[in-house]
Amino acid sequence: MSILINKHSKVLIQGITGNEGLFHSRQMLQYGTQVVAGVTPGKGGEWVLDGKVPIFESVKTAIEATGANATAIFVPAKYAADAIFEAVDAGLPLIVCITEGLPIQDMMQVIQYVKQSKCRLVGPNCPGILTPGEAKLGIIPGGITVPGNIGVVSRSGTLTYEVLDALRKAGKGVSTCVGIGGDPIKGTSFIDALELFEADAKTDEIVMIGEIGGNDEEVTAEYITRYMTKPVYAYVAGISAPLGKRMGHAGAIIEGNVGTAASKISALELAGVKVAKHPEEIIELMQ
Amino acid sequence: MSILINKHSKVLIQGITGNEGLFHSRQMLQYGTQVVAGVTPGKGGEWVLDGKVPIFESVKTAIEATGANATAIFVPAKYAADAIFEAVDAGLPLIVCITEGLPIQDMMQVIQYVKQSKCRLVGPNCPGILTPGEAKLGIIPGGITVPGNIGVVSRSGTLTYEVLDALRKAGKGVSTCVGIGGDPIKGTSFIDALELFEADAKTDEIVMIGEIGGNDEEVTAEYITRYMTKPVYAYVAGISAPLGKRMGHAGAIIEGNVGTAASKISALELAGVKVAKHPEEIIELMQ
Amino acid sequence: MRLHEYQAKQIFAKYGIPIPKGRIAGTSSEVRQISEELGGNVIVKSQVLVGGRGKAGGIRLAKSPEEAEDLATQILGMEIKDIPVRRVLVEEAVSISQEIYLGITTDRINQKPVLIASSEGGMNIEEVAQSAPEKIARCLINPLLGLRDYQLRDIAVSIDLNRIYLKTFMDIARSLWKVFADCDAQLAEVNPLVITSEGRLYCLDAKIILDDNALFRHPDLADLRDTDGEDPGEVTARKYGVTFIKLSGTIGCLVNGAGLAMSTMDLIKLKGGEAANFLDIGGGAYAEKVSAATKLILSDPKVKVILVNVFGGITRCDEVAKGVMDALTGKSANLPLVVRFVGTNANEGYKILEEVPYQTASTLLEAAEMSVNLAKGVVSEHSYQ
Amino acid sequence: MRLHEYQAKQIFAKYGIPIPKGRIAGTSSEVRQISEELGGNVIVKSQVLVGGRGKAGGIRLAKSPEEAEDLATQILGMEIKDIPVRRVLVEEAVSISQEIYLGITTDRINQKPVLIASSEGGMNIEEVAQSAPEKIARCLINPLLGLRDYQLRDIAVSIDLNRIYLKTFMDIARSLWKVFADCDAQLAEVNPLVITSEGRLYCLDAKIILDDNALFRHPDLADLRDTDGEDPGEVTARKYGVTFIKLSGTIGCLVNGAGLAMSTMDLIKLKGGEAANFLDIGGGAYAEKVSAATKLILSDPKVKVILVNVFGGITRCDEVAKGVMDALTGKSANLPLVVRFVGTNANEGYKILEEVPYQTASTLLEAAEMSVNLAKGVVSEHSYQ
Repeated sequence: MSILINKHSKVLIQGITGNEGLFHSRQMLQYGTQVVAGVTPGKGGEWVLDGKVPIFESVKTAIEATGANATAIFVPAKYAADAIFEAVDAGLPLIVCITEGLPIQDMMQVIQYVKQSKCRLVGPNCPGILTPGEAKLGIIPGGITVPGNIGVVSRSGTLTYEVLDALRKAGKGVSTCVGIGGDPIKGTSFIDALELFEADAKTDEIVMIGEIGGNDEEVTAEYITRYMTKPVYAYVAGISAPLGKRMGHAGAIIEGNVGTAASKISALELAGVKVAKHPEEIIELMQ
Repeated sequence: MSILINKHSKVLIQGITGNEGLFHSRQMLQYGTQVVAGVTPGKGGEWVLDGKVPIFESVKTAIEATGANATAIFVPAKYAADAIFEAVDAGLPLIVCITEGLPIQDMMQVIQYVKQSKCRLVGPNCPGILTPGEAKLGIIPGGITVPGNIGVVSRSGTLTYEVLDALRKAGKGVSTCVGIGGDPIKGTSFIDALELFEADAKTDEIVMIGEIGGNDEEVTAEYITRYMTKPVYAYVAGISAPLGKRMGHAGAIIEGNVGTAASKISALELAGVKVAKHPEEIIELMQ
Repeated sequence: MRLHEYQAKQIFAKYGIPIPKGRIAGTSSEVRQISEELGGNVIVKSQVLVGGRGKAGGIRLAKSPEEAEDLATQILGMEIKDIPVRRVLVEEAVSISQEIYLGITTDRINQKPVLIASSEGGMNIEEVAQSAPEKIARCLINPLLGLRDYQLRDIAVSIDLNRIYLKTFMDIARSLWKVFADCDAQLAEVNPLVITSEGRLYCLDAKIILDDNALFRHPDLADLRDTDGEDPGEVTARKYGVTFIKLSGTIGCLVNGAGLAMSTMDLIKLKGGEAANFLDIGGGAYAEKVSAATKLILSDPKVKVILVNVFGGITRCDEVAKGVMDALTGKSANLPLVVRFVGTNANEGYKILEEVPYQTASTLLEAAEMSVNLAKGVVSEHSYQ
Repeated sequence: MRLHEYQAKQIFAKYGIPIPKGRIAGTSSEVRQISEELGGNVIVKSQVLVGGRGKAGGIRLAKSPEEAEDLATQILGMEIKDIPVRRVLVEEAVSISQEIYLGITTDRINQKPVLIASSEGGMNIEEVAQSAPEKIARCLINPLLGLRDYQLRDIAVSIDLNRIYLKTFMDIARSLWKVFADCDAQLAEVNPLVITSEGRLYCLDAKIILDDNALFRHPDLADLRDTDGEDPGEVTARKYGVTFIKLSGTIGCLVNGAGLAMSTMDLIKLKGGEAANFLDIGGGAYAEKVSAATKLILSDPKVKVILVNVFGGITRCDEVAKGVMDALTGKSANLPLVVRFVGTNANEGYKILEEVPYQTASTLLEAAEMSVNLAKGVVSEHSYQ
């Protein structure tokens, strides 16, 4: 088992003919993911990736033809909200938006709309989801992790890869890794992911990687105290970040006195979470 | 039993200090309805109806203070959509909008919003609901009907009173009478009401009063064929109405070839509904 | 409330929908001048609020300013379906390579706005719906979300739009949605949306119907109302807040409530007569309103009988009676009056009317029957003098 | 992106929010003239994009055109928090009877816009939230539905607004919501919204922060950007699409990914050093971008060590190496270089860098430690010439 995606997932790529979309679709396919369709308006009827993946005009027609049940969105930020609305209206159970730089008001509308649907949105501005040995939806490099019993959830991209790499080097594998993204307004929260990991038979321990900005980690700490039975380990980036500056991610900003790493770390520690001082220390804490 | 309202319903009146609101609140109270609160912004803290009903600034505060679980809206058309949104956001299970003349785009937004909530909207542009001997929410005159086992649902106002009056004169009583209103876009449909009557132990027979415009009656006929076990009698007004003219009710218009009385009558008859040629004939059909 | 083509086009233009160059004119010399400005090749279109202008000869092509002036002289003297043509729209003629239908209206069943498009533009969309339903593409619009681009792309594919026009088509459709939403329209229609032989898109004919209930939000649009095509009685009725619809029969009806008013008409027909009008005085009407309503009935020379049918609830029968009396007083008309009062203050109402002769009916059916008989000349014992 | 007060007020005025009469000026003689036009009693407000203008003496009252000119001369020569004052806003002085706070921003927790109001206007709302939280009223706005009137009435009651001002207050708040939504604002704030002793409402100070991600929809607003208060490096970085934030340390960092870049800074600090910057070259960065980014680091005279930390995925380490080499080539700087490449084309990357001396680190911690030691002067065997 795993969460969100596995080898049976039938994946659709919105924006498959863009540079990023095409490159990562190939990677997903090579990883063993069932990439069954792409959507690029105006290119319906063509095939990409050595004739393996058909392109459709719309998400709806792609689903009708291929039975796709998950999508990864690579379309430019300007059009990404529309792509999400299209996926929601087509009823896709899992929508992963890789695109970075979506306007925040677009995202607030999207979230409100998604909430009223039965779809789950992950992201935007996220590396996606990877279930080692089974499938990947997004841009997490496949080679840096192996199947195992650790669930990983993170607001970051490359920092997550560091952790996956360190886990692998320490002989530790991962059930599923979920990048929830670095935006302030996003579809899936730490809590959503923890809830899934808690219910997943394959996952025994969870690593969460937070960062400054907002109070997701604080809220998650409360949730952990009340609902989590599996051990959670954490790392929070940005302890040395200055106030009032947006640290690359749109959501990584300390505003007023909200969003400091210190606050997050102390909340998590209060909830019994072992918090590492640097990414590689997570391995030591897990021994 | 009965549907939607009964003697335990705690009723709130939005727009209680207007002429219509005040007049009908008194009527409801005199009928025995528990009118527990009124809402008129700017008049919170005052009392009306001989000091029996307190006024609040907002629906939320009224509910908190009185436990109201239904509302009748008498505010002018210009503000009525806002009043409905307020009631929905306050979580009132039953919202009856008496007001006539709401812009159709307001109503489309309202309907979309209500659908995502747990509230039921009846109306707008409707006479409301009356459960004889128990309570009334709206403007149906109390004296013209008595308790009994006939459920009545209607798109009309005074025409419904005709039918209630005729039933009473023929010694027949009513479980609940629901006026769903004469607008093209409305909260509760014939089908919604029929579903409730079908499940109501007190209701044995149903009278529905339709009119030209749209195809509610045709759609309802299909529903009756598939789901109704209780006998349904009908009358449809407007057999002599000209094409393309809005007959008083915003929804009562034959557009193209859609909405004719003939189409509705034949659909209902096909569904086994006995359709009266004039209102009083309903009584004869029921014998 | 329906707008004229030129009014709709002005609104469309404000929202960036491309329309042909042109102007409105009230005289043939103006038409000549506009035609000269536009280079001679123009179309002269009568501006009246009815369909079938083309068939009636109200839309004509001119190849020169002189011809335009001649045609305008003819058109400006016409009546189309009894409506005098007071203005014509003069526009540059464009060469059409394709005609598309694009419209937004309200879908009653789904309770949402619906965008409708078809590759068969230029025709009545209802006719296309019957003759070639597969040529029509529809998409529902979530009223809280608005029209989304992906929906427009789907629509464009459905009507086989050449992709080179996609961007412009999407811009136009987005603008049309904005018009629909901003103006509280019940219909916003471009038919045809043409693709010219030069590959440009134009709105060649425009139709906007506004929601009367929303005009309070749009005083500027409300001012555009043209009552030329309306029955004068209906115009007067609107002023008094009653609903009056002129029909062709002989029995004038005054009723409270739209459903009951329709039913009254129906029963008159059932009994072999015909109503002269539909008239709903509304709930809680006061004497003044009723008086105005009664006068509307009296102003119809075809009326032979007046039927007053009121089920008193909020509406008080005595108040209605006062209004009727007020309208009848001083009139020398000799129309029989049938009155049925039920409910609130019915007896008081009957009493007020005692100054004039009338018949009473206890049921709706009886009232209808009585009126029909009176209209047929079966004069009863009472007769109004 | 934050707008100046005068820019925000111009937008507010366009949306019907009442603002005091006034104009923007760049010279003290202009200020004198505006002051004369406004009748002498004016307020002269420095336009710089930082808080604390009042405390710094950048906002002054003048009782005559002469005084206004004098004050303007002073203010226009000032620097506030290192930012030169280039423009002042000159406005008529109003007599204040009450100050209200009114703002709309994004609520991250609820993922919705939130309207915040307080009877304690004129102060920093965060301070009010701490000192008197009961004086703050909040209401969440459904982004698909917009701000509703009933919510505004509730808010008005919560802040004890005198009912005679309700209509105007609601108009202003509705307009503020329109500004927030139409401009893709992250903050639209009127603080204070004053009630004058004559009972009129004015927006006395205005603040708008725009969502940088949405500027593509608002080219006119994007043009309003003033970079006076920004680090030149950050301005350059924006042009190249990399995120650069100037910090006060000595170790220049070049990292791919925001989280990893923060973590790199953190570990430097953990090891006793301090980063000179935060620099995220983004995913899939090409040599040109990396070169520009490296030059940003080199342009900081405080930098003693450069740390390149790249976890290759989409980003190829060789491409990064090329960019770094390009920036270093021809420079005579003598900065030690620590490089950590992991993942895609790491070895190729190391190879490209062989022309310059550098140290490699295998773990993040090691890279940080190495850089800190180098910055402290513990010179290693290789040293960059």
